[in-house]
Parts: sequence; C-alpha cells; structure tokens
Amino acid sequence: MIERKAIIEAALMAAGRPLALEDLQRLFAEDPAPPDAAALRADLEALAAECAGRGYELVEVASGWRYQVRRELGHWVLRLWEEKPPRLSRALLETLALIVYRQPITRAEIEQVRGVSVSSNIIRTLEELEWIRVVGRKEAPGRPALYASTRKFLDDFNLKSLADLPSLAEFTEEAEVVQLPLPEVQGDAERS
Amino acid sequence: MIERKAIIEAALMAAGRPLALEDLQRLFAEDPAPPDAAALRADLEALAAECAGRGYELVEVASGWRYQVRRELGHWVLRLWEEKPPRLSRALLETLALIVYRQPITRAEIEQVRGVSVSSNIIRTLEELEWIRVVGRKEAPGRPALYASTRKFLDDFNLKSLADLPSLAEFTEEAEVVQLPLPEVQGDAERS
Amino acid sequence: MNGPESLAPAEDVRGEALARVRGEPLLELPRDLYIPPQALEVVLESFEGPLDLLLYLIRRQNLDILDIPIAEITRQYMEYVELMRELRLELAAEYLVMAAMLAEIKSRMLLPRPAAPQDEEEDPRAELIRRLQEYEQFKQAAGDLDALPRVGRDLFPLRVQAPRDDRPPPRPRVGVADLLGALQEVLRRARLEEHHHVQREELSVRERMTRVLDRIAEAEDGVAFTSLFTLEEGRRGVVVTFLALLELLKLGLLECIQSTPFGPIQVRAAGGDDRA
Repeated sequence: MIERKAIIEAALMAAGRPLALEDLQRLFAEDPAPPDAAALRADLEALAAECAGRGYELVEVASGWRYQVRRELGHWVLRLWEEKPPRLSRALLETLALIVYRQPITRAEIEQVRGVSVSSNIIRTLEELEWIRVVGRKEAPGRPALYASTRKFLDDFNLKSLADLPSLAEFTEEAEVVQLPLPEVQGDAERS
Repeated sequence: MIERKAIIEAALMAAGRPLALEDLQRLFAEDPAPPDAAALRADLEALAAECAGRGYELVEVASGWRYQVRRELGHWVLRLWEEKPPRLSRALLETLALIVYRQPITRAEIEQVRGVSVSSNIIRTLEELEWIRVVGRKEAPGRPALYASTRKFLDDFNLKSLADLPSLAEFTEEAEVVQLPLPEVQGDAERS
Repeated sequence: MNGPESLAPAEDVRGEALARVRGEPLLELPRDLYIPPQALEVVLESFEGPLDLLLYLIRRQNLDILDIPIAEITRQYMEYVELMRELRLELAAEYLVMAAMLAEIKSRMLLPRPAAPQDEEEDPRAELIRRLQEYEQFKQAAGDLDALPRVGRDLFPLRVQAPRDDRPPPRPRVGVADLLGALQEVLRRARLEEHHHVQREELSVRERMTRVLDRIAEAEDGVAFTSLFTLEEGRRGVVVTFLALLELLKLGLLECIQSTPFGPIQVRAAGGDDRA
C-alpha cells in the first residue's frame, strides 16, 4: 500500500515549482476515493512537521506549497555554484584601454582608432562593471557621449590615480623598445 | 550547531545534478576540519537509510549521488506534467545500443550492422541529449567521427558504469564471435 | 522465443520439410500474410530496414534462423517489397540490395552440392545468417535499453528550491598589463591596416618626425611617450606619430628612458652621456 503522504512529498520535491492544493488533488483525480482538501492539508502539515532536523523545509508561498533548502543552510548550498570570474573579450579590453588612456573619448573616436565598430554590449558591460561612465557630451553633431574611467576602475586595477598608469612605451620596454616594432615595419616595406 | 548530514542532504536535493564526493568535499573546503571521503560516505549511507518509507530515494549513479523520486511513485509524479515524456524511436534506440555496446564506433559501422543508413537527426538528437559524444576520429578515409557514450547517459539510465548494462543476448552458439562487454554473459547463454 | 529446441538437429532439414520449428518439420508455409491495408502500412513503416523485415518474416513463422528456407523467405520478402512500392512507401535502396543478395543466395543454393555437406562457411547463407544474428542481438539490446528506468520517464530527480543567490557576481580578473597589451594591439593593428594610406596623407612620416623632434627639443627632460599622440588627429595621426617615433629610434635620434621600474617612459633626444 502506497502512502498518500509519500506521493505528495515526491510530487512537491520533483515538481520544480510550488504546487497548489488543486495540483495535488489532480494527482489523485483517478482514485476511487480522492482525498479532499482537508485531508491534503493534514498531509501537508504532517510533512512540514517531519522536516524538523532535515536539510529542507516545506513552506507555503503565494502559488502553493514548496520544499526548499532550510534557510540556515542556504549559504552552504550556494557553494555549489561558485561562479568563475568572467573572461573579458579582446574587443572589450581594447575599448577600455582607449577610454582609460584617451579619456574623455567618444564612441566614434574609439571606433576610429580600433578600425571596427564598438558594440553597445561592450559599452554596457563596461558601465555595469562601473569601470567607465559618461562624463559629458562633445560639442559635435549628435552631441555624442564622452566616456571616462571611474574610481572603481582605479580600485579594481589597484591604482591610486591615473598618473600611476604605465605608459604604452613601458610595456614595450620589456621587449626592448627599439627592436620590437621595427623589423615588422621594414618587412612590410619590402613586401610592398 | 548545523549537522553536516543536513547540509549534504540539502545540497544533493537542490543541486539539480548528481554530486560526486569531490563536489561534497568542496562544500566543506573552508572548514577547519573538513570531512574526509570516508566520513562523507558514511553520511551518504545514513541518508540513504533514512529514505525508507519516504517519497524519495538516494542512489549512486555514474557522476555521483542523486536524490530521486522513489521508483514506485514515478507514475504518480508523471501526472504533474501535461506532456508525456517522448518515446524513443526504435531507430534511435538501436543506434544508441550500438554506440553503447560497441564504442567507439563510426556511423558507417553502425549502418553496417543495422543494414540501413543512420539519419543525421538521430545522431544529433543523441548528442543533444548528451548521451553520446565524439571521442576521436578513425584513421580511415574521411577520418570519420568515433562515437562513445557519456557519463550523462549512465546517469539518465540509472547506471553506475557500463558494466551495469544488461548484457548482450546471445541468440545462437555462433554469437560467441560477438564481443560481449561483460563476462557474466557466458553463463546464462549456455544452451543444449 | 528462440529456445534451445529451435536449434535444429544436424540431420537433414533441407528435404521436403521447409523448416523445422521446435523440432517439428514444417511442411506448409503459414499463409498469414494478409493484414488490413491501413495496418499493413503501419507495419511496413515500422521496419527498421531489410534485416528487420527478414527477421520479422523468420520469427513470425518460428523458423530457425540457422536454416532459413531461402526460396520461400525470398518470395515473401519480395511480396513485402512490392507492397511497399504499391503503397508508395519510401523504399530505401537497402531493401533492393537485400533482394538482390537473397536472389543470389537462392541461385547458389540451386547449384549441385557435394554429397557430404561440409562446413558451415560453405553454406551460401552463412554471411546472411551472421548479419541477421548480429542485428537481432542489437535489436534486443535496444529493447533492453528502453526497458531500463530512465530519467524523465521513470525517474524524477528532486528539485528542491535552492536559496536565492544574492552574492554579487564575481569581478573579472584583469590587470594593468592586460590593458596595456590591448592598447598596444590596437595601435599595432591600426599601423598595419593604415600603413599604405600614409603616403597619401598630408601627414607624412617625415613631417611628423620633424615635429616630434621639435617637441622633444623644447623639453629639457624629454616628454612622456603617450603625450606625443594627439587623439584629435584620429587613427591615422596616431599611426603616423608612431611610425615617426619608430623611424627616429631606428635612426638613433631619440631614446627612451624609464627612471623607475614600471614608471612612465620618457622620450628624449639621443646623444646624452651614455652614448659614445
């Protein structure tokens, strides 16, 4: 003999959504003697009482009854979903670099240097990260937004001020300034 | 004091996927005294025992431990959903069987045994179900893909490993040339 | 369905008996091919190919797979193939290939055979039998797989509500070096793409070299590398300045100085104390 309470428990735990009393009644619709609302309610209360000391609890929410992780255990369970920090695309980094080094700058100006258009997504992501913000409008047709870096950007990049930013040349210094770009230039010239 | 067993129970019930011992260990990684595998295994066994008489059971499948509705109650829970689970076509099942029992196998090899071509749809469906995947390329003209079954296939069919698969039936004495994945087949295939 | 009895004894079964079923010689073929047309269509469409159809014909008559009456099975097989054609079912080419194979086996079996029957491999049916057995094995395996309890049909993993995740999303991990690398890449690309345009521009590299030298001459301690670029000139301007700087460095007219590790780079006129 299958216990009705076990069926209700199984249904609530597997449904993936809260179940109303009517949902539960529908489970037993084909029964010769389907349980009435009072009987179901009694089962639910019994099930809720059985949660004592367990990892889950049975609660009533707006759309019905639902099993959920016991509140005190929430932060333990959340460790299952430790998100990895997102990777940033090259396009995003290039856009950020231009905003940081050439601020204030319009989107059109970024596009001019990059040679490709800058997607709205990139601008939005940078704004959501709070690394850039609009600091004004350029006196030009369309009054385009001028972007600049934020204090949060400095914090996240471990900088005290923009003056702490290394220059481009410094980066190339590591690979010996003179050597790095020159051979390429010559190569190009020979080919053409 | 929060009981470790309750945390494990909550995590397993909310994870939405089977959890391996390593997943559970990671939950307690920041503990001053994290439980070792033996302790976790003991907890899991205790939890499995506590399922008696409840609407759910704790089982071990290929990727780890999973709470699921007790087998006998499955058809009750099925009533929660309007749509019935799709039937798998015979063509799909035969293709799956060949991949599972003969892996790694190419599509041409599957077609050879089945005597008909295998539609790309079937392969795609099996890949979308994440039951099969390409594990390599055969050193043959066209370098055809070699298919094998996945861990998700085992999970979804309630299996811990390929060794738990039902053994291939032998229909005659000649069938001994067919490679059987399991040794125990020989016994019940004895005839005359 | 294929019990031990169905393995026919080694005695002659090719005599007048068409086949032996459970040890009993079968003298007459079952005439049970008639199926109502609508049902027939369903049945025909349900075959998974020629091997499946052949197995069906053999199994439905309880024939021994090891000793198929080829002539009769071929006749029945062709009847089905014809029916499929009449019903305009999509007839896979494989069915016709099998028909040809059956016809070939049949004709080989009509050839006179040595008095003493030899090994199994002498039997023209051997390959067909092997394939039928292999196919039947996997047909069975497919059924066995389908009979296993399956998530979504028989098994329902629990989905107890997880707590809401209020944790802030993780920040991307990126450093100043990544930024600088990106900037360098932009400029490198700009240079490569625009190199051939430079000649057409008013801003020639030569002219820019002079201007850069002028600017550096004005400043005693040199100027910041980055300050040499004027964004208002656009991409081409940046490129031209960059090329001018490279030319000047190559010619040894300029040098780059970094006073502190990771400090800003200064560009100044060459010919200081460290040059001979």
